[in-house]
Amino acid sequence: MQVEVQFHSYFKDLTGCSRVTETVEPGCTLQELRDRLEARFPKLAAMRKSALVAVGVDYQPMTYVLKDGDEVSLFPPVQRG
Amino acid sequence: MQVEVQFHSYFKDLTGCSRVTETVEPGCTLQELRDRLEARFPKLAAMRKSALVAVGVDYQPMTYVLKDGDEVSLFPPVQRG
Amino acid sequence: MKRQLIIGPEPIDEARLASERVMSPEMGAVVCFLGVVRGSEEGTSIAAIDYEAFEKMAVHQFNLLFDEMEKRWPVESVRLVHRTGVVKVNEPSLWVEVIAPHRGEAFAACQWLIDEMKRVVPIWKRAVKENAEKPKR
Amino acid sequence: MKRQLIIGPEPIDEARLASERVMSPEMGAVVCFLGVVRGSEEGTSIAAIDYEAFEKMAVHQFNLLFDEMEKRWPVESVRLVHRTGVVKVNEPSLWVEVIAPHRGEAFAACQWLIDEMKRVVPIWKRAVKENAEKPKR
Repeated sequence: MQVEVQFHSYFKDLTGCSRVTETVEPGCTLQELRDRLEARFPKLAAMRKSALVAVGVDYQPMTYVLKDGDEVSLFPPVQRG
Repeated sequence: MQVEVQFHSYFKDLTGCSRVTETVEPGCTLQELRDRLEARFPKLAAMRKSALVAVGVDYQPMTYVLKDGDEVSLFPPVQRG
Repeated sequence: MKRQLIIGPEPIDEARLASERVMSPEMGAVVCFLGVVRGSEEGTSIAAIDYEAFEKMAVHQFNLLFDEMEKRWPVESVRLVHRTGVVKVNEPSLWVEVIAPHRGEAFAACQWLIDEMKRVVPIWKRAVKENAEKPKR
Repeated sequence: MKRQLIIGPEPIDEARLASERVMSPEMGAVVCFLGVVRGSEEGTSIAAIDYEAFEKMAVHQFNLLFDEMEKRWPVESVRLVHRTGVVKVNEPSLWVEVIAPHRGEAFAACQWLIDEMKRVVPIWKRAVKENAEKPKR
């Protein structure tokens, strides 16, 4: 099944793209997807602690099980100060 | 020597006037003046705990020694809420 | 710190006050407060509030508060308008604006100023009942 | 609770927003906050800030915050405008207004909303240097 992944803010600079489509197995969690993306875009791995992850318009924990057609977003912490 | 005394807000209703002139001895304190005013206007005595007292434009303690020409103001707590 | 203080009977003209705002490029936060006359006071419905100020002392006490505010927070500008006389329900009687570099200090300074004002600045309220004459002074 | 949310590139029109305010006679407090772009960011001087929003999620997250705000405080109305795109130094990028019966709850709700917004609403800042081109996306 396929999920869309969007990058926002300077994560687009880190990956060099704003959106990728990933093919994953049923049962795949956000954590597994993220591991794959970090292998593909090593600069993302350095941001692991601060990165925020959403599915659709909601934040989701790393244990979230992906569904076909999910839109995943990865982005840095939102504006501060 | 003479001091002016002004009443504000509903203290004017309690005393029935907005201003009186009192003749006091040198060395007279705010406390002594207040005792006199409360004897003259008994309804003021009931407000003793909450009343505020200023000389000119500044709050003063009851130990303040009055000077000739002082303008003393007595009034209820200011707006709340 | 810039200060502007108006105590008087004229209605508060928010649009004009906003248009007259001046702030330097180092300022990031503007906090405004409007205190509006509510339709009831201690459970009974009212038509207006009549504000009485001991004006000379009120000006002095506001300035003492501004002095203290300036010591406590890096406020660039404070402007305050307090109406006197009869202010109808739903109209503002108080407008306060505080400008500071960051929002934390702007909020803290603005709230502190209003709290202190209600403690020490000699302005009193008197409810005006519906269909009532203006109360005697 | 009335809600109005605008996320977009248009300049914030404070006067119009103020003129459109609606409040019932039971409300006594209006707190407004303006967040203004400062002339320096981490010590270096800047010309503007470029705001990027993940708009669909930002709208949803703002509405979750409004839901929570309504549970916590007796707020009658919240209105919030956040600019996107390039906002020059000294111009506001954020305008928030909270209306409640009393000032304590209006101040608390407004500050809470801004703090939470900066934590969860996906809008990012990017400094635009002086004499620089608009940054690439």
